Amino acid sequence: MRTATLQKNDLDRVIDLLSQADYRVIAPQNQPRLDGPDSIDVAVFKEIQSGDSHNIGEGLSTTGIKPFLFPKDEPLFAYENRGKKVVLTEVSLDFPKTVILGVRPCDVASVSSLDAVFSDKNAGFNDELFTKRLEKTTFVSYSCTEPDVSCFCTSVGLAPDSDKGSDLHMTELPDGTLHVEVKTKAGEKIAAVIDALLSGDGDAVARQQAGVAAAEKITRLRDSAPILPWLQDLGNFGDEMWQRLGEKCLGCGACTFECPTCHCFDIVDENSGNKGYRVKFWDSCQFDHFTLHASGHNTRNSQFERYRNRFNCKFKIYEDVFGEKGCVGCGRCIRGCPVNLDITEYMAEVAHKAAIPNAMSADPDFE
Amino acid sequence: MAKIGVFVCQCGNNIARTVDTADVAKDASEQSGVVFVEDYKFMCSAPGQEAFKKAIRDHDLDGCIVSACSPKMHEATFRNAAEAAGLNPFKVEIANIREQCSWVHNDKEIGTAKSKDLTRMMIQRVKYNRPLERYRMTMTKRALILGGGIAGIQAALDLANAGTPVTIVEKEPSLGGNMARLSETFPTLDCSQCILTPKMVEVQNHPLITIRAFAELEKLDGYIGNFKATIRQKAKSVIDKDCTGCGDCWEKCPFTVESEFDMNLIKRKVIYIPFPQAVPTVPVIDRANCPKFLKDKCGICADVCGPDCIDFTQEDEIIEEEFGAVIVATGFELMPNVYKEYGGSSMPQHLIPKKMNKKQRAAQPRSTSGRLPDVINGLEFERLASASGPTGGEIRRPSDGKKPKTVVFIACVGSRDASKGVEYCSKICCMYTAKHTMLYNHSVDDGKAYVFYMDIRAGGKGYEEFINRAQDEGAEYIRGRVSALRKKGDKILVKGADTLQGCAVEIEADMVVLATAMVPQADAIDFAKTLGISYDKHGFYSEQHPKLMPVDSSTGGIYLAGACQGVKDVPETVAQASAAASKVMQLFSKEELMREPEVAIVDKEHCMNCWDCVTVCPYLAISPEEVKDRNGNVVKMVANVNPGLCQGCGLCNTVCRSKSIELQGYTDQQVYAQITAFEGAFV
Amino acid sequence: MIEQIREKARELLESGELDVVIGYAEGSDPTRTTPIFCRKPEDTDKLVLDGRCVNTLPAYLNKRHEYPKKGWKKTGIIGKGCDIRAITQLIAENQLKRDEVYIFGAECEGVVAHPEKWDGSLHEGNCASKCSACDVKIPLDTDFYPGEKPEVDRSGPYMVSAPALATLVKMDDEDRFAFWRDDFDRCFKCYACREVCPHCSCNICITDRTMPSWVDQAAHTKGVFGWHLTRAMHLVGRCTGCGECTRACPVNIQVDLFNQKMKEVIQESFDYKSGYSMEVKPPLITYNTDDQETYIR
Amino acid sequence: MPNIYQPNLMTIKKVINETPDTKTFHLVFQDEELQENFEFETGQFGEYSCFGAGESTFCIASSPTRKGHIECCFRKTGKVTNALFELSEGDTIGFRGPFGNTFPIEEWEGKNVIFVGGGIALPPLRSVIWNLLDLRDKYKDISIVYGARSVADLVYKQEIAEWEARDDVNMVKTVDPGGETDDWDGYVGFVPHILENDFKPDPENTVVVVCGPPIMIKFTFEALERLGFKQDQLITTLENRMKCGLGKCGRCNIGSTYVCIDGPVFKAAEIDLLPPEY
Repeated sequence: MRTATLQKNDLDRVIDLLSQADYRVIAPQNQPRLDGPDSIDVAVFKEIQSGDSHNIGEGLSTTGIKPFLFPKDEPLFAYENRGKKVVLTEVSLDFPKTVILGVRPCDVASVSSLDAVFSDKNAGFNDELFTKRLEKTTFVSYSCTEPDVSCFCTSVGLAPDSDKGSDLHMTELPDGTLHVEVKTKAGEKIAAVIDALLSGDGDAVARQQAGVAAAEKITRLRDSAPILPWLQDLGNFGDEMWQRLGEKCLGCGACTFECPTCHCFDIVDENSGNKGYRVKFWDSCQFDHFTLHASGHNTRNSQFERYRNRFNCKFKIYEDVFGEKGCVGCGRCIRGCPVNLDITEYMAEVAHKAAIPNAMSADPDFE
Repeated sequence: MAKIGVFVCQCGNNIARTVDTADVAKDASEQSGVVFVEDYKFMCSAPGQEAFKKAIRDHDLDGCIVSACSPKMHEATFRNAAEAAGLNPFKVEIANIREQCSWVHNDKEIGTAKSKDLTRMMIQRVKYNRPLERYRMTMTKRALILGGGIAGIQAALDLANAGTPVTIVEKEPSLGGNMARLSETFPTLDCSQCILTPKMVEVQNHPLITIRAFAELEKLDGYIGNFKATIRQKAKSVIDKDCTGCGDCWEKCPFTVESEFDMNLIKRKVIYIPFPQAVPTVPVIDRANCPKFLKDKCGICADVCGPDCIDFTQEDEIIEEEFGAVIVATGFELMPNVYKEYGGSSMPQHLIPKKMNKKQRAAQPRSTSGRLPDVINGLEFERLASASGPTGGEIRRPSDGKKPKTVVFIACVGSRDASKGVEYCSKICCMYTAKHTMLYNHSVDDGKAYVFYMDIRAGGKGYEEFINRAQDEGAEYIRGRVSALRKKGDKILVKGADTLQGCAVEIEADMVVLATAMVPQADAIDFAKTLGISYDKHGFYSEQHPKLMPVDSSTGGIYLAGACQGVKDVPETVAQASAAASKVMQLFSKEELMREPEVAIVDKEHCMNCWDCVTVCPYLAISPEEVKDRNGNVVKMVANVNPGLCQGCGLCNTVCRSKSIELQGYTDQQVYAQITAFEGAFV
Repeated sequence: MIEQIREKARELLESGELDVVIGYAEGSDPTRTTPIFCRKPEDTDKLVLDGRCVNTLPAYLNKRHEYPKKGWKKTGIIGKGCDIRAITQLIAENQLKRDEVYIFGAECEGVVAHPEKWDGSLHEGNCASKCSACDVKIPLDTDFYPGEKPEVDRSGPYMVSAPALATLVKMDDEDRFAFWRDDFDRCFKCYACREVCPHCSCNICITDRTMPSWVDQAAHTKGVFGWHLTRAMHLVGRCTGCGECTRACPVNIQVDLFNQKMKEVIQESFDYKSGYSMEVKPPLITYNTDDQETYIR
Repeated sequence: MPNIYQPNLMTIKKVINETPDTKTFHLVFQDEELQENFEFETGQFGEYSCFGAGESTFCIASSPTRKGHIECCFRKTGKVTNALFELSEGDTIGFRGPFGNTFPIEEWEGKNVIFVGGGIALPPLRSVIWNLLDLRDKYKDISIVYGARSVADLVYKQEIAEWEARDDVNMVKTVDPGGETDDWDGYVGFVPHILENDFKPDPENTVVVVCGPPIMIKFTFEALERLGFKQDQLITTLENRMKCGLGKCGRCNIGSTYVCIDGPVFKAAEIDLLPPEY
């Protein structure tokens, strides 16, 4: 498909054109914050209007794009109790036509993982709240050129310039221009809207080199190949490392809520008088009550068991059940963990246990 | 599934005027769980109650809402009716659509909508009402009376005459209190001691009354029906049971100090009874002033004592006794003269408003003595006028014993003036000042009495007539305030204003009598804490309800009598004492004590033993409890509520972060259901 | 300093007096340290102590976490001054006994506000605001202190507040509400603020209780405000100001500003500061008939 | 396809109080067409909702051979079950399902079948028991071993009496020591103990279906294995916490096995291949 060149300072024009073409445009933006030594920069994906400043291409956003496909809370339907009768009202599935700009390769790769869970590929049950949103959403991804210390996409089969799941992929070249690759039909539509800003065929060689250069900056390099077979050996489920590495885990859900592929949710009724909504909202396998039976029995009773489940989910369950990657290597769980529980340390340990000696090279202290 | 009945009351037109009750009933009938509704003119009438009972029986209702007036009015009515019909009374709730709705709205549409909401909320709430049982507990049918003044004496006699054993604890060596100090009483001018001492003798001789004079309550544990009092019997240095009260000891005692009973106007012996008619007639040694104790000299009293009952080695005795009820009758004191313009000194420690910080409080001088000796207060005047007083009833001024020819009486000293004293009216001063002028005029034929007053408040039977009589007998009433008292030779120059005449007034008086404010005892607040009862900002003890429960304290089983609760004259004090006694009799008339079940309960599973509830409980009703496993090992500690002590105030509920303690009848589930049933709750 | 602590910790682990020593070790990045549980004497070699040691380790002593269940009779813990205040507060609240812990304390220079800001040293630009006027840099209650512990006057109020609080207080109500509404929009209720807090000690948090659900579980505006305001109120008079809730927040909401504001209120109204005494109870749980508010009597 | 989270409405036709905290509902769909065409197989479960409280998971306790209504049986333990407990005849509840796999009753044809249940775990067995009894000729001996903590905790008391009365069912009932009443005519002892020491089934041509709390399943399997049963003769249902029933919400998994999709019926041999998280 088509490749082209776009000037980086034309990104504002891109936003204008897409808005004019009736797209809801989502882009990463810096959040206003209070001054002082305790606050740090925060960037999130938000709807953007013409003229708003964005920070496309400036590091990985604090949170990903998951909320635009799988919101942190959403009503499933409304109910009203009328005496002995109940009236249900369906929610609208008419979602706005959306384009998400400046998505990092790891985030956009996570979409197919989520799709594997929520669409009818999973046991035939189609969660239309997800799939109808996905149908209406176009992803314009943006290669990483400056991966940070927590990034490890290269360990999970991705790269700073991956275009997996993308509709239109951009790569910033050293000369400051953007290399644009149209990947899908939806991407073509975007390209058509911004056609006036595109020129030439793009510099494929420079784009390739930019990707390689970025990948070289990733220091957390783990070989994830031995992980799946090791996890599949049921004997390793009781391995001592789970408890040893996991005991400092405090059981918050920061890693799961920041994770682009974590999909667990809970359902509750939120009531006001006789009316209310049944609401689906993010839940976390790290919470102690997540698997607590009404009887008081808890299938994952200790915190290390919950983290073991998370690790298994990322590297085994996702592949076994949904046939997709469970981890895209964005590193948010590492950045966000209050106690520096590092998933790549688990990966290294597993690789070590699976007797792949060179897996340890990135972490010489861990003997 | 709930089978709920909803009964909407029109309250004649009281509710129906602004609420479409039929519409409220219809709306209720459409709610899940409601199987019966009724819209009726007067639910509380006998036919209304019958219909209520019939509906419960006919429809086997398991919850009822009466949408009517405030639960304060008829909750008990309908709960009793439900009980009679076989439904647990705590499954009945009142939705207040009168005081909180029809009476405060004019618009019928709004009133009706709000009534529907209130009723719906109660319907949801009652689904979570659990049947509750009242607690039954045994009780000790003995009463403890704190204070042996006229209030304590009256309450003790009433109770003992009704067959209840009583113990009176009096901190002074004798019963009598302030009333024993008075000369005559208004408005009849009968001799105070003449009417008081027969009652004291009756107390002394009553087989059911135990007098603990020269004793103080140290601690009160327990709860209504089951109090445990720790009483300190101060060492009298005299063996009670052997003493005959012959008087040899105090007659022979060579040492004297100022007599507190006589307002320091005269001296008493160091071994003494406060006044001749004292009950008990057992003297005590004032150890702080006795040379035997100070430097081991003297000991004459022991030498002269016939029954050999002086015991210098006697020690304070701690007595623990159980009681079912307590009557607090600790009385009052007069505010000392703290006004420089009246020749007094600065404010004494305990009267300084609590708003002052520690530093400010510490800076206040402690002395209460005045600079002008012939400026005295009302009680001092009473002693001067009393036949048993220091002057044998002749009015002589303290400085030189002369009969004062001109006496100025000043009313409202410290009262009715929040900026300088207390904001309340001390109520008795108008009357006793009038009495004083009469006593003075009777004693000093050519004497002239002036009264400076703000208003005359004489709202009692025969009171106004009494004031008129005082004026007829020669007292000159000047409406106005006194601005200063100055020493002028051996006289006191009184500078004031006559606001009726609109002129300044100066009177050269021989003596000035100040009607200083009536205030609680100096240690009233500390004592309230010992008892665990509440008090107002002045230190007067608070009644449970100012109109409907005027003798109940805030704590169950503790009742109030006399001036400790607020300013009172003798007849009011006696009436309240009898009322308190009858409350105790009412309590003791039952076989067992019934406690309402609306007390806190602990969720032992979730309690995390932080003891915040223990710390916050004003009634000391919560204590740590051990939870043991099958083998008797303590596995954890949890909070435990003593239902006898718990008053259901709910403070523990608010401090419990883990939501492990809640009030029966007001559980989180009930309250939450009620709130969420309000459609506007989360808009 | 850390050498002396290592040595003492090793000695106490060797002698069996301590079952474990909780401290800090190098983290997975050069900018971070991570909590470590030293069980074997040689583990103590890994201990570090510098401006990167942000975690409030007493969170691990909270009964709510599983650690006390492990059967440790006596736990050694390395504490900064503010951490030791947290321990004191835990003891005051009966969540820990003094003889169950052995406190290693050392003079604290302050810590970095956020690991992201660590550039090899601690300086004005990256030091947490809580450290600016800290009066427990020489810690209060320690069992082991390297060298002689100097006396410090701590009679004054503890009025360290983030500059951000002043900005916030100056806003009018509407702007302030809007600020929080927008900031809370990021909150997804991961409860990191709760889990890192040494004082969130309920075994089942009010937000996890369902009968009834006082706080909506979903992370919409109502549920998020419900949680943060409840949390703030539950910490009134108890928060020892370690600021971990803000530091731990993965979406960088400064939730400790609520606690700081409450701390100021409590100090002004009741002259109370938490974590300085095991005996003095926080004012909001104390029934006091001397209360200046007459309605309570 | 309708919203997968939106339940169908059902009317409670009948409420049976089983124990002080356990109830059975008879339910029919309010949509007549759905009521007509609704199909399920024994062993499957549903998500039952009380609107305003939420959804809870229990099995369909009636047999697919008995049309007209479906039944559920639940004990009040949490928010939803407490709310459901307050409902009465004529009220509306929500139902999503059927979900999950089924008991392989065709495999059992010509065999002896033993049902072992504890406490509130009888409802899933009761579905398959009636299913088999309605196809009685296809099976050899049918035995039911049922125990509860106390006599008061036994559910389906009437049906237990019915099964006892039948001569083609071998009914064994027991209560835990201390839970018996004066007129109790069953055994006193824990289910695995009674099974191993009193009932002593012959493994030959027999399958055993065990339902109960995890600890009971564990001990019962051990007891049966001591009696000579092989793992593929032993069947149970697992009841992990669920929310969606659709394999999406992520809480019922045991390793890579989702109980809501791959279960709830498992053979002992299958369970053996799962990590010990149930």
